[in-house]
Order: sequence, then structure tokens, then C-alpha cells
Amino acid sequence: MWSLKPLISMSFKNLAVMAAFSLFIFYFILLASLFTMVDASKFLSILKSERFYFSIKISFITAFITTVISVIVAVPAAYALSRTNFRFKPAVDLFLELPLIISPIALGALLLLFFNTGAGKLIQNNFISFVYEVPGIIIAQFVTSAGIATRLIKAAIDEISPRYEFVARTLGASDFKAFSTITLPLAKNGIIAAAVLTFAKSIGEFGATVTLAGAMPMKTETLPIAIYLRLSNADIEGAAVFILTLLALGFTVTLLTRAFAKVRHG
Amino acid sequence: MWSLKPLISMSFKNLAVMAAFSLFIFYFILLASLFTMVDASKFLSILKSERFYFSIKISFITAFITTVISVIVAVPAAYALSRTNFRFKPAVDLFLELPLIISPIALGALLLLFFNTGAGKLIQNNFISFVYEVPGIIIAQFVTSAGIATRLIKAAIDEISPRYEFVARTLGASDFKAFSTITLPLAKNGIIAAAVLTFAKSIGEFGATVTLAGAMPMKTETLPIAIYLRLSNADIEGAAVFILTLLALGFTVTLLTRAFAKVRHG
Amino acid sequence: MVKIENLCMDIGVFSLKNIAFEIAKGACHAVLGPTGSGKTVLLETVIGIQSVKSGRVIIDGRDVSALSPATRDIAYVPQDICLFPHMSVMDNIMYGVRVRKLDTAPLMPMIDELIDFLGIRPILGRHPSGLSGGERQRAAIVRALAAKPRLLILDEPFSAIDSALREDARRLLKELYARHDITSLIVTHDIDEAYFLADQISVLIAGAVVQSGERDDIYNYPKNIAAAEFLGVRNIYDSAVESVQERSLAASFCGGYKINITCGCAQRKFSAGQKIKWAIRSEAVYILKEDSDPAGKSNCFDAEINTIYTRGKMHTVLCAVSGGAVIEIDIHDAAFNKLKLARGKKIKISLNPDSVFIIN
Amino acid sequence: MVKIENLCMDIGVFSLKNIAFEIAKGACHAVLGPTGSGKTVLLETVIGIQSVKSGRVIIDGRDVSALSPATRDIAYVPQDICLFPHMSVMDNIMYGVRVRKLDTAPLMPMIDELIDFLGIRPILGRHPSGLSGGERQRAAIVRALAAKPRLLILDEPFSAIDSALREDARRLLKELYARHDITSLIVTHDIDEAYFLADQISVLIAGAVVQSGERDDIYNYPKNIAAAEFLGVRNIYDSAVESVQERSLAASFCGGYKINITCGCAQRKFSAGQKIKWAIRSEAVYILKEDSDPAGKSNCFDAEINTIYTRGKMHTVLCAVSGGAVIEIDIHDAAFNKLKLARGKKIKISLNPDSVFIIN
Repeated sequence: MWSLKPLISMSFKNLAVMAAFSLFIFYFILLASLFTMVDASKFLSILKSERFYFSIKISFITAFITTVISVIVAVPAAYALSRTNFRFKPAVDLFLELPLIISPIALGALLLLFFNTGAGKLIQNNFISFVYEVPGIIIAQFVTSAGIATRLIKAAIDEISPRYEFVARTLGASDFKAFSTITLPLAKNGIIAAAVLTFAKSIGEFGATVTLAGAMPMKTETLPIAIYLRLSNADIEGAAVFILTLLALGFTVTLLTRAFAKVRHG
Repeated sequence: MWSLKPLISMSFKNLAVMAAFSLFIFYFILLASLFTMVDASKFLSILKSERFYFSIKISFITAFITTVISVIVAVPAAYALSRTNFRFKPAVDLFLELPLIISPIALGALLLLFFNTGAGKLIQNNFISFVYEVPGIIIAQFVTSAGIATRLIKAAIDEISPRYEFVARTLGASDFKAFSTITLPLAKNGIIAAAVLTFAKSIGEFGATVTLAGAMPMKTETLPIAIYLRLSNADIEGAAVFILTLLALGFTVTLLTRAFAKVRHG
Repeated sequence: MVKIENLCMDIGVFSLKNIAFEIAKGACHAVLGPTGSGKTVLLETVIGIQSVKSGRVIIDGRDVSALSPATRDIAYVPQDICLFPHMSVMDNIMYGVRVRKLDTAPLMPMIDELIDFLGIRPILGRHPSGLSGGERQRAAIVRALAAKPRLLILDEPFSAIDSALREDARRLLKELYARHDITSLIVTHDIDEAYFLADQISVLIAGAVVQSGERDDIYNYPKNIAAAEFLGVRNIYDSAVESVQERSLAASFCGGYKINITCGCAQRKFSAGQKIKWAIRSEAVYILKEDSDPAGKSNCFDAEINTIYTRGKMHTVLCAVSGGAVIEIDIHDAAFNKLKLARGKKIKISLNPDSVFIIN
Repeated sequence: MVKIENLCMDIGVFSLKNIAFEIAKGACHAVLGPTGSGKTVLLETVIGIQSVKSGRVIIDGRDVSALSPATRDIAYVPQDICLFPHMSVMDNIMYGVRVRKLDTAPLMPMIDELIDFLGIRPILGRHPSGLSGGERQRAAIVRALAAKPRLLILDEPFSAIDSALREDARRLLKELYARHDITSLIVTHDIDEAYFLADQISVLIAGAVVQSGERDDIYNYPKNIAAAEFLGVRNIYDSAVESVQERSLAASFCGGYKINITCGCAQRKFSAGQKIKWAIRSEAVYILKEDSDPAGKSNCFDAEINTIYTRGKMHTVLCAVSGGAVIEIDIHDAAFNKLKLARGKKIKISLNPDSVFIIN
């Protein structure tokens, strides 16, 4: 604090704003450096390539399926966590926070271990193959995003006064009717924002996917896997195209969720 | 809804609780499968190995440094975002949300691209080497966590009524004094929780680290990298030890942040 | 008729103890209590959101204690009104009718009448977000009454309304009660509001009903210190019974004065020498005109004005009786001006023996 | 002395327009207005949290408009009190003294006196979380006054206090003002509170001061419809000037009646035939005793009681004058009982010509 003190006293707010800007500039320089790598003709040829199209397709399809499953499970789970008291609720709550904290590669490895157990092998042999297969991408994305989706939707439901449901119930609505006609429509924007974020997270999922589904060109080659494969082959210009695609998606999603958040608060 | 309707009407709340439990059980089975893999003697020998010790050490040191840097930047940045209006604030805000959404491998790849630019090479050659080096781990962790740390600390500051600062300022405090004597102590638990989470995220960071710092045994071999290397060598029992270590850390951190969150609300 | 029988509840450290009162058909009953006395918990228990530990809620002879809120036939207007924000006012009003799949036709005349009476026809198509507090409240009342509930519950009914508009809202509700046969329970911390709207009042303090009865009895004769203080009684004195007559008793007052009390037949329970507290509301103490002869009046004392608090309609005069006790007097602006009261002025005050009451 | 000069502010759709008033040294000025009238924005502008668009804030001759809040010498107690939760009450009180690095010794006698006067010595060591609303408020007032500010600002001073305890809190503050030379600005939506505490009142409606002046003038003679309605004037009538005398004027009343108005010298501005509105507060209308002779009294009318709203201390009687107009009367409980008022009863009412006023 010694020598900084006069500076700080002078304009602490400016200093704080400077800190925010330095972070901004840090991220901005990273983005800018991307454009030094992009060669227009190579860029176009990759964009037109079948392999790029495959990555986009597999990423979108798997992320979409993951999002649908996550939301279907997360909406009732979030409702239960927000509105009801049940046994082991703290334990359930704790477990749903784990994917937020634990390394996706550990989660992917856990899945891999599970499919090496008796039960896992039974599922693999008789129902669906996950390891090094497309369904593995989906379950890897699900394991890293379901907990987060539940938290986000719970936050959206928490914001809605339970008294709306109380009133609906005194007016003759059952628990489910009160939920479906009042809480669900009121939480709609929050749920959509959570779904969009889950989709974005799933598109970008790498650690769990590479562990369970592997990095197999034209098979489990999602956009992040494609970046990984291109970098492994020192194809930096090629990687740049995929990075740019992910960034564009990220910006779109951020702006989308903000639009929905604004509607909710407005 | 057709055939489900009677079931739903009967006990919607139970159904919701079931959804929460099914998610819980999903994660729980994954954890349980881990223990089928762990062989006590092999477990102990790995725990005692120098390579395990190295991974723990490098993970903790890098994550600690990342956390310190992140918090130092994030606290004033969060304050600026929460309390002041400045030009380009929406743009800064948007950029700080990117690391939440964009694939860590894309962020790592951006760093790699940057260090391939003229400016990047200048830094590499004259100051610190990042690519495939330990500082690369730190910057990879920083790029994936600084935005998140800022968001979390901003949320903690948002919860504190700005009127506390107004009052402090009418009592003669400068902006900085009002911040350091009022807002900072009141946000303390939130900042600690953010730091703990940043630390945990950094410990688990894989995508950006593997891209920028590579997966080099006994050099850039953090815990997630170690899992990756063991799995690559089909050393599933070996990987299990590292996964368990990450899980234990994850649980500890979750419980710690909750303890701090409780203190804050209490 | 609604009967609350020995209701007990435990929520963490907080509990409701043996709550019991009745609401006659068509009557309005107010539960009056300070913040944290358990009003909202009581109300949520009656509605069925909280389940009872013991005791019963009986509505028109039917024990509803174990029923879900949907089948209790109780309508509820919460403190924050809670019109469903994603529906128009009309859809809000019809929510209960639709969700219960009732036949709309026979209900519409009454709903229409309520809509007109409460003046919300112009806003039926609007969504709640643009409405004023008063409009929201009126819409919520129509929504609550649309399916003809057996009991209407209002939680702090006017807290969402700007204070300048509350008087009109109160009068409208009072008129609504007069025109329709509505059995109602209101919950409030505001004594004036409870007195204005309710026929009976129960005073709830720290989870227990300390007094329940007719509005005037509660207002004029609170039975214990907690209720008296909460109800704004400011003249409370320690005393001892001096003598007991058939229809009155005499008690000591500061400096050897005596005070006659005729309130009810309460004196039967008392005997000479017993320690009591007596009290009188500040608006029941009169300042006599300078030329009036106190000989004929009972409980007259000489006093000197200590402090005057001026307000709009009523002023408060604090005066010291010769014996030392301070008595507080609320006096109407006109009388205040006529008597030319001022600090230090010597006055004669009179305490109507009917207005003096004994508290435990 | 504090002067607010032509203060203008724009925050999004909301604006303050040309706010101007003065607070004499040692006086209490209340800004009174409904929710959303801009009270809090005005106050934050005076404190220096919001910056002015134009206009000045002058404190004891010094223009502080461009200064930071830290150097304006204004103390502030927000609506939610905002004691610093991580400090003891004593540390809260001493915060301003410490942060300004003032010499504690000369300030301690006054701080000690304030602590004792406001009765917070027993809680000095405690943290705010366990305190009642009243204790927090008193601690915040000591904190605000500890470094001898030139102006004390209180935002809705009693909103954090249980309604049953507000009267005591008000009296304590009033006494504090009487004992210490405190120049104060309070902001409130509560007419009674403003009247009780303040010497002068400014009525703020929709971002503009519609009337500013002595407490009694504001209360008794609001100058325009918005102020009159906000201040609770319920008898307002369209009328026309019939004749103008030197010190009074006569105006028409329903059904050919005439009303005499002597209020101020306002009549100078009026001429016969001019359309006006006149008004009278409900507590300024008197019901005459049945045997009294109205011959000597001016503005006496026959009326019939329509509606009675009973309350605790004051009751409200609505009666129709023969001409058709409805007049509302607030009457003290004792007078109400003495006059044996009931619905349908024919009464004689009298409107004091001094209490009738003309509004724009």
C-alpha cells in the first residue's frame, strides 16, 4: 500500500475501472491474435470441407440431445430443490454442485471406469456402446452439464415468490397445475437461458469427451476435438477456423442469454 | 402428457423429488464405480511415488498463483462492474462472460496462437517462456478462471447495499476508504468463496493446460494431465488414484464454500 | 362459520400456541399483532400451506385441517397481492373458475358485479405490471371471490397501497363487506385498520392470542400489559384496590388520590389492598373548561401541562398530576384551540370512570 | 442555513424540476411526497451521490454542489438505517471521527450525551444484527451526529420501526431536535410524521415542489389539487365567486347556498363570477348541538348523515347537505357519543370561514 496509497486515494474508482479494462484487454488481445493467423483462402477451403461440416453437425446434434435431456431432468429436479424439503436434500444438492468444480477429465474418466465395471459392460454389450462412440459424447456432455443446468434453473425458480403457487392452490389448482400454469411460465426465460448455456457448454466440452469418446476424426470429432486434432498436427491455421467458430457461437449465446435475462427482469 | 397425467396429478412433488434423486444416483454410481477399480496396494504405491507428489505439488503451486493473481485483478474489476458506470462497460462485461461459455481448449489454443504472433514471440524470447512450460499452466488456468472469479466477486458485491458506502462517504470516507473499510470486509466471505472456487477450477483445468503447456510427465503434469497420461497408457487403476484425489479436493472445496456462504447469510 | 380450534404449530424456534377463535358467517375477524408475532404463519396454516401440529380448522362444519389448499374453499390475497404477472387481469380473475372447471355462466353475474363495484372493468385486459397498488389489490379481491369461497383471507391488505390512497381502499372494502355476505379473516399490524374493518379482533403476541373479542372491547379494554401497550394505551399506573363497592371500585393513584373504576363487573374479582394496574386511553381523558365546576364530576384532578405534541387533527398533551404521575391526553384540534392550552398552564382533568380499566 | 437552489436532475425517464427551498439553522424541513415522487433522488443529490444537472446546494454559505459526499458535512441516515454490520455499535458511532482523523477528546462529551439521551449505552458493544429497529435507528442517529455535521438527513426515518413503537421514536427525535441545535432535512410519505417533526414542509409531487412553507400553512391550506388530495383533504368543491369583500369573499355552494371564506387576503386576486374550487379539512367541519341556535354562526347548513365510519379516537361522518353535496366530518369519539349521531339523522353543520380555503 505504501507508495500506491496516493494513487489509490486520488481515484480509486478509476483504478478499479482500469482493472476491469486490463482484464478486457487481456481477453481482447487473445482474440485479436487469432486474426493474425487466419488466411482467407485456407479459411474458406476449411469452411467448405466435409470434415468441418461433420464437426459442426456432430457438435450440434450431440449438444442438442444433451440439452434436451438435461432440461427434462433439471426442471423437476430444480423444482424439488427449490420448493420442497425431502430427506437427503443436502446430499443431493452437494452432488449437483460437483460437476461445477471437478475437472471434466475426472468426470470423463469416471464414466470410462464405470463402463469398465460389470454393470457398465452389460450396458455396453446389450444396449448402447458409449466408449469411443457418439453416445459417449452425449453422456460426457450430460455429466458435465446436468448439475449446472439444475443449479441455473433452481436459481430461476428461487426468484419466483412461492406465494404465486400458494394463491393458485387456494384457487383450486393441484400442485402440478400450479407449477405448470404459474411457476413454469414465470421461469420460462430462466429455463431458456439455462438451456442455451447448457447447449454452449456442451458444444465446448472437451475433457470428458476426449476421455470417454476419444479423439477420432470424422467419428467423435466435435469442434473442440477438432481443435485438439489440428493442434496435434501443428495445423495452427486450421485450428484457428474452429476456434473462430466456437468464439462466434460463444458470443451469440452470451448475447442471447442476456436478452432473455433482460426480458425476465423487465 | 397422455398416460403420465394421472401419475403426475397424483404426486407431482414426489415426481420432482424423484428427478432430483435420479440425478443424484447417476453421479453417485459414477463415484461408486471408482472404488471397484482401486487396488489398495497399488493405490498406496502410487500415493508414495515421486510422480504423484510432483503432480500434487505442481497443481497446488500453479493453482495457488493463479488464484492470487485472479483475485487481485478480479476484486477491483468486480467493484468497477458492480458500482460504477464507465464507457464500454457492456463490452467489458460481455468479454468477462466468455470464459464461462467458450471451450477451455479454444482459450488454450488462443493463447498458443498469441505466443506464435510477433508480440508473443517477443515475450517468450525475452521474458518468460509459456509454451510447454510451467508458466503456461498458470496462464492457461488464469485465462479460464479470471472471468469467472470476477463474476463471482461481482455477485458478492452486488449483494451489499451501496447505501453502506453512501453512509461511509457522508461520514468522511474517500471512495477507497469506504471500499476498504466497508464493502471489502462485507464481501470477504464471498471473495474467499470465489478464491476457493477459482483454486478448485484451476486444479481441475485440463483443456487449456494441455493445449498450451502440453502433457509432459514430471514437467507440466498437473493432476488432470496425469489422469490423461495414465488413461493414454491404459493405466486405469493409476488414473483412479488421481481421480479420487480430485474428487476429494472437490468435495472439500464444495463444503468449504458452503460454510463461507452460510456465514455470509447468517 | 369458521372455527379455529387450539391450533398449534412449530417452525424451528417459532411456535403458535393454542390459537382459538371463531368467525361468524358474514363477519370480518382481524388478527392483530406486531411484526414477528406469527400472523403470517397462522394464516398459512389456515390456508393449508403449513400443516398443523395439533388443533383443527373447521369451515361451515367441515374439518379442513387435513385437506389440500385447493379443496378448503378459502381464498387468499397475500400481502404482496401476487397477481399472476403473465396473465391479464381477466385471466387472473377467471383462474380459479377455469382450474376448477366450474360452469362460468352462473358465476358471471356476481363476478361482473364485483368488477363494476371495485371499478376494475377498464383494466381487465391489462397485465399486472402496469397497474397501481390499489388496482392490483382490487383485481386480487375479485380473483379471490370469483369462485365464491367460504372464507376470504387478506394478509396486511393495504400494505401495497400508497398511504394517501389507503383510506379510499379501506372504505371500498368495508362497503364490499356490507353489500356481500363475505366471511373474512384479515391479518394486520395496524390497529386503526383492524378497528375500521373488523367486527371481532384477536390480538396475537409472540405466537399466542392474548385477547379475542368484539372490536370495541379490545380497543377500549385490553386485558393485559402486552396487549395494552401494543394497542397504544399510554396511561398505565401501578395501584392498589382501596375499596370495592357493588358496581365499582376505588383504587389508589399517585399522591394519595383515589380513582373510581366502574368498568364491567370486573370488581367482583378484586379485594381491598390487592395490587392492580389501571389504565385509560389518552383520548378518554378530558380537560375541563376553566370555568367548569368539578364538584359534580368524578375522578377530577389538578394537573400542569408538561409537554405538547401538535399534530394535524389531534394534539397530545402530557400533564403532571399534582401527585407526580404523568397523564397523556389526546385532544381534538378545535378543543385544543378553544382551551388555549400551553406549556406550564394549570388545568383540571377528568377521567370517566367507565373508561378506566384494569389490566393484569 | 441550507439552501437548495433550482436543483434539476435527470435519471432516465425521471426528473427533478427546479427544486428550491431553504432550511433555517436549527430547523427541521420535511420533504413530503408520495412513492415515486423523487424524494430519494433529491436526497441523494443533496448528499452528493447523484450529481446535479443544474442548480446548487449551499450549506452555511458554501456551495457544496461539486464536492464529494465526504466533504459536504452532511450526515445521512438511510431508510434501511445501514449500520455497518461488521462493526460494533460503538465502532459504528466512531467511524466518522476515525476516518476523518478528528481529535476524539473534544467530541466525546457530546457523543456521550447523545448515547445517554438516546439510551443506547447498553448496546454499544453489540453488533447490529441482534438489535431492534428502534435501537438501530438511534445508533445510526448518534453515528450521524458524532462528527457534528451541518445538516442531518433522515430518509423515511421510522419505516424500519414497528408501528407500535413509532410514536416513542418520534417523540425522542423531536426532543433531540429541541435539545440540540440540529439542522435537519427529513424525507417522508407520511403526513402525520412530517407535521409532527418538521417546522417547514415542502410537498414534492412528480419531481416538482408544488408547495413549500410553514407546517401549519401546508397542512391547513394546500394550494393545489394534487397537494390537497395527497394531504388528505376530502372536501373539495367546484364553485364560483359570488361577491368579494375587503377581508372575505362569498362563493357558491350546491343548491344555491353561499359560503363565506376569510382565509388570508387571497380574495384580492378574485373577482365575482370567477370559477374556483374551495375546500375544508374534515376535522374543521363542526356538527352543532341540537339545541344550538345557528343564527349567530356563519356557513351553517342542514344536512343528513349518510354513512358513519367508526374508528378508535376519531370517527368519520359523511353527510349530504340539502343541496346534494356530501361533506365529510371527522369527529372525536367523545363528541360523537354526546351528539348521539346515527345514519339518517338530520344535523346542522358549521364551516368556520377561517378554515375554508381556495385551491387552484
